[in-house]
Amino acid sequence: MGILEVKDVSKRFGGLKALTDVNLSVAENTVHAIIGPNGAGKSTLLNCFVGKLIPDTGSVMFDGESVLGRAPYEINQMGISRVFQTPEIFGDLTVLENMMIPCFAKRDGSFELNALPNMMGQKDIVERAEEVLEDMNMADKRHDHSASMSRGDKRRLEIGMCLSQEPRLLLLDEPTAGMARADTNNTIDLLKEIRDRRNITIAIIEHDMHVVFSLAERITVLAQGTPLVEDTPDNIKGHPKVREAYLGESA
Amino acid sequence: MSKTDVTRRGVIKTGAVAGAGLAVPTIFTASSAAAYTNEPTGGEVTLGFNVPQTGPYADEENDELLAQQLAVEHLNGEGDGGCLNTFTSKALKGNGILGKKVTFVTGDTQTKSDAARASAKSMIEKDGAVMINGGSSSGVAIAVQGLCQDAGVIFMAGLTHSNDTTGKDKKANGFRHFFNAYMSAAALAPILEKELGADRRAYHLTADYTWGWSQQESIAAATEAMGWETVNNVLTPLASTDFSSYIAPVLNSGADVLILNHYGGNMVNSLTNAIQFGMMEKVVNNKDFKIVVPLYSELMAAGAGENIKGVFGSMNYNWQLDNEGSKQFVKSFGEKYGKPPSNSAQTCYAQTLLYADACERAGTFNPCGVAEALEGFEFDGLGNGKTLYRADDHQCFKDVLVVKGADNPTNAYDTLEIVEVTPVEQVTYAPDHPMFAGGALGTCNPGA
Amino acid sequence: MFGLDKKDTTLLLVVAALTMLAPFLLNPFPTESGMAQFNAGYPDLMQKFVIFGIFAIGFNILFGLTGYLSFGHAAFLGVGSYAAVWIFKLFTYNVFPAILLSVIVAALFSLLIGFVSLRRSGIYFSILTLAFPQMSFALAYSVLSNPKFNLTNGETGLQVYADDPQRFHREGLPDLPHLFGLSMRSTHTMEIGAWSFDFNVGYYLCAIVMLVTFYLSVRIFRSPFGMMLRAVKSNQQRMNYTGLNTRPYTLAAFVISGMYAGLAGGLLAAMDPLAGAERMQWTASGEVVLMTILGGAGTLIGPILGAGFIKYFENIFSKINDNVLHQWFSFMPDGIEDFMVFIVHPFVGKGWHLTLGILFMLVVIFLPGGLVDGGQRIGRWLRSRGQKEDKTTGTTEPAE
Amino acid sequence: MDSFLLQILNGLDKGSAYALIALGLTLIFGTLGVVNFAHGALFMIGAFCAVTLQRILSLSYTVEDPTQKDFLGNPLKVQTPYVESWFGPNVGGAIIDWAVPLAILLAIPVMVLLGLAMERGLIKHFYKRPHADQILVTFGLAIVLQEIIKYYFGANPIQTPAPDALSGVANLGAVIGMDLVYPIWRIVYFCFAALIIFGVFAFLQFTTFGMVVRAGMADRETVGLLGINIDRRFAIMFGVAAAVAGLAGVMYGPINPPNYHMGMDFLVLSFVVVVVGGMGSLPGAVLAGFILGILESFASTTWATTTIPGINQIIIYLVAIIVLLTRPRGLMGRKGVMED
Repeated sequence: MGILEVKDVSKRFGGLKALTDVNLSVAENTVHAIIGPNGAGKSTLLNCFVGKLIPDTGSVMFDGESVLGRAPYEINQMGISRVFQTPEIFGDLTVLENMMIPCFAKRDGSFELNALPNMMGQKDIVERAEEVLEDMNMADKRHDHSASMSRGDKRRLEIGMCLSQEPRLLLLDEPTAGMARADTNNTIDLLKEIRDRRNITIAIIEHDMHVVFSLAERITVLAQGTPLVEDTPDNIKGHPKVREAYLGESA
Repeated sequence: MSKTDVTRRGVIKTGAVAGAGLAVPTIFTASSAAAYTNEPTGGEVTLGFNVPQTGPYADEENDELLAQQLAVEHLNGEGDGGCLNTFTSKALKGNGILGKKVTFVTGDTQTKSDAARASAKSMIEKDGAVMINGGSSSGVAIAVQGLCQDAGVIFMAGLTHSNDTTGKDKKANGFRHFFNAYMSAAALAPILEKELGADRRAYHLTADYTWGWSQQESIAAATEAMGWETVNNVLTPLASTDFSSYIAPVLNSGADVLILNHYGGNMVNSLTNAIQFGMMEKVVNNKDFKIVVPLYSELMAAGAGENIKGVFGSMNYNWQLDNEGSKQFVKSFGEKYGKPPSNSAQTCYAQTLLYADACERAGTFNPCGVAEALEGFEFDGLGNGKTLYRADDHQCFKDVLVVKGADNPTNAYDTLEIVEVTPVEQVTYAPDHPMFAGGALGTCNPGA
Repeated sequence: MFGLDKKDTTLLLVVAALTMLAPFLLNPFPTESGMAQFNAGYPDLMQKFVIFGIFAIGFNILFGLTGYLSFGHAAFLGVGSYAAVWIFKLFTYNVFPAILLSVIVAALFSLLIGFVSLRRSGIYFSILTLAFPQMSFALAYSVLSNPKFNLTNGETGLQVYADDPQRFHREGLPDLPHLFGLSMRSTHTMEIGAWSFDFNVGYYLCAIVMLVTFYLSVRIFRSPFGMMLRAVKSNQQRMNYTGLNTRPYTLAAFVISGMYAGLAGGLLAAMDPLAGAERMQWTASGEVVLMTILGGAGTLIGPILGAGFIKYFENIFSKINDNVLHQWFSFMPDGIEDFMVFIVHPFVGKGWHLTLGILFMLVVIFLPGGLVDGGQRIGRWLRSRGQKEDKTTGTTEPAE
Repeated sequence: MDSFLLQILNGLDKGSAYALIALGLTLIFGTLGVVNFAHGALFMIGAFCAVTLQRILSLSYTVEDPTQKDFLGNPLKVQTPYVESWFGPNVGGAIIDWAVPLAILLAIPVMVLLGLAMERGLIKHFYKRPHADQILVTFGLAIVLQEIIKYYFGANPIQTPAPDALSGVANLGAVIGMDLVYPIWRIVYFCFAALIIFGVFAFLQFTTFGMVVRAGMADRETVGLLGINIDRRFAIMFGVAAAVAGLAGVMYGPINPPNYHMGMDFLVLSFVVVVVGGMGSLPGAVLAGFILGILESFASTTWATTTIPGINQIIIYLVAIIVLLTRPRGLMGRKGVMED
């Protein structure tokens, strides 16, 4: 029994079948990659996990509880954090403030009218945020304006924000898309470190095979809305069906 | 560009010398040396002219302000003296009021109760005005009248036609020279009977706010009393611009008279729309279809243009009125500004003179003295003919004009012609008339 | 001090000093001088400054922090005023219960409108909030003032009549709004030489209320809640995926700012017991938007400056008529005097709207951060000039 | 039945004005992404183009006629328009009579130039600024434009009558054997509006210029990448939108005499129309304009106002609220437009 269980999920957009009978199980404390050519339905599937989309049929269970019909913030409170393709951070806020917000969400839940205490007086939150920044090697940037950072730093901050919530499942949506090589390698190193040091399950959607094979412990290949195969990276590398799905398309 | 020399720098300097070291305005104060609010202590007395400088009635303001400036000139003995020559009370000498030179300040009502009170307050609190004159809607007049009562200054109401101003909202410190909705109806009814017959079916379109209701109630009562039938009364929102959806149902209603209880822009548009729908050419119940606009003003007539031909209405004053005071006023105003005065201009002019005269006769600016001098005061020579300021409700009683859009106007100023001057007896009512009931005058408040 | 850091405490103390000394600061010119035209230190205008300051401070909590542009706040000001006048009519002229009720009523009303409007964001939210004051105004002006059920007294505005019940009104209490017997209108006038200064009870009540609300707004700005609101403005998506429900945050901000508006409405009625329907028109909402932006949205002090600026314009510039102009330019030869009057005439008196429109455009175009932004730029410019001079004299200070 | 049809006609007529203004607003919004609060002012200036032309055509020389007296007893100054003395009273009179339709010729260049000037001089600098800033600066501009007009023309409405041949009423029902009289000019206005709406749609649909603009509305970046100077085209579209609003104003004069604040009266309504139609959707704007016009007409009937007092004052806003809550993007809005 995996921490994330996807059963018979289908989703249509008008006449377009985006997902057909997807079954997937993500085991706890593994890195599970979902790969596939463009239009295979990777992002649609991910959106079904976080409450942005509701599948037409099937079920998505997280740790034995259904996530369907819940709002994104509720699903996050259940323990799923998401990293976006383009880093989504609070651009108007400083790095430290960015980091404090998930800490508040972790401590106070989805809403708390904390209108009178001074923010800097929230010692536990500040400490926690500083600690994560330290962990992310961003402590020296804590008072920077987050919108003016490099893309790699934004990504690092976003991942840090997700980790500060100590999620049980971290979803990554093409975390290195549009990044320079150096930034990509940094990010891979960061994710490896996370994988090795924490008790966390990671599900990753990725295009870049270099990233996938450096990180993943299991890989699901998705094509035309259906899982093609699921196996270890080594087995996937030489799998004929995968070659067909990728090469057949590009050829 | 007209200018009066009243407040040129030289004058201000002497005023400053005279006023230095003496008490300055203290308003709403419990412990003050002054006997009443804004007691003038220097060589000048300040009047406050509160008029809508912005908003849809801004042009009305222009005339009111010109008239008030003219009145100040005449009071200070400048110009040709205007109606000081014809006024039956001879207390005014052309040397200001009680020997003090008259100056004035202006404020913008924006035709909003709040803004009007704010500008009146600023004139009372900051500029030391002893009297507030002017305004162009009943809502504003009632709001400012209440303020002046509390503050302890005299209020002369300007253009306000609602019964409430001297009805349920009457105040001891407030006076109204303008006529009201009841008087319009009482003056119009006999003429309508004579011109249109006693067997008519009337359809009312009424502006959906206090004045509109009061106007409609008055005219419906008066016309029903002479045998007309009221087919329908439809309330139209103040903010309406296109009245087509209110006009169209009139066509099939079987009515043969349309009464537009509208004022200002509302009236201009509703009348224009009614003419568009060919109302004036219609024959219903074998009678020519007619339109009545109970309250006319020159500006509304100008705005409605050709459309007012043959449309009946009533007015407080018209420059074509043939009496000594009127002729004198038209001459003074016309020579100075190159156009005949409007009826709101005459109202504000007359009110300024009346206030000044009452101060002279009372020998004080104290509002209680002034009010006493105005109460029950009868006079002539300001343009309206013989006029009485009734003590019971501070409403003024005088002849009311019934007018009609002229068929062949020769110039921009005679688009309205006087059909009848309804004598004051016909428009007089008892102070406790049901339409004016409720509310009390209270006692005069000198402030301080 | 007061749970604020040093900078904020200084700001609070400066604002407190300014409001307490306002009667002096706003009347800098001798009463009889030609410049007295520009004096603003009379009770009514001083009261308006701080009351609209409160309104704008509250609006800023919503607009400045969350970026939600509401055109509906005039409605809350309006219901606040109506609620207060109804207390005057039915129970007592004491302003305390009146103001309390106006805040409560505004809170309920804003909860309702906020609950509906906040289901949308962006311009859709703006248009939804635009719809409510327009409906409120239309109904208050006409339908709700019909003789059978006169809730608003329409065109004239709701006011207190002699035959109203006023159940708790006793002999010896002022016949005007008062605070436990202290009349809002009593004014002490102090004369020093040619100057005269008015100290008005109502003004000081409003000023103290404003200081309290300003203090609260500083606390809110610096609180976790304030940071959440800024986060809403910055990135709602990230909020949602961080486990935070944005709607209660925005709704709370909406209701808080609605309560500020209701408080301002209640104070307006307490200073002058009349509530007009025009207070609810969308243009009245537009006015508070102008105030906030003009002063600097999202800054602490900006809205107060903006409110003062616009009210000063409305009350002082509109009173400059041709006579006053002639007086100003009377030292010039006649021809030039007339010419100057001719030039200035369209912009003052009845033309004050024109000047306001032009100034407003200039601020939005050149000072997106409002007057506060302008002040900061001048400050920076002065500092950088200072630094340049330092450099030329050879001192080596580390640049920032 | 007659009154039902009459209210439909009234609704279509009101809707024509709403639709034209909303169409222009949507053109500006869809192409430039700018929320233009000065659009009502453009409508108003259009109407004053007609007033101006009427004034120009009526320019007169003055002769003192000693046989007649003015109100002060001085000889009456008789004014004769130059056009009448040049072309004779008949032709000259006809020219003045047709001032409003002729004003279209004046309004098109004036409005296009004004629109271009606005876009190049002001709006251009606001593309990257938040919507709130755009709303505010155009609102300021609206106040300035309206105050300028007030300064020159006064606050009182000014009659701009329709030509004699087009005033009066026509019996529309004659064909179907009913009595259905309706003002000719209002029919003209409706047809005129329909013509302009079709013109704008045809222009966008069938010209290359229009196709590029439509592509740009859908995806500005891609079209920009194709090396097409989309900015200049969009600027021209601003001129077109201004002209549409202006023409709506010119022809509106005979229905209701123009005054300086008529733009503000329409502004809020037209925004409601745009939002109900769906931000950025041209057909949506037109559809919503007509629907709201008709609803407003029916809400004004005695039947409606006695059932729900005051419904005529709030119907538009009520509809807007209901539509926005049930169809978040308006009747025909696209996803992702103006949602943040």
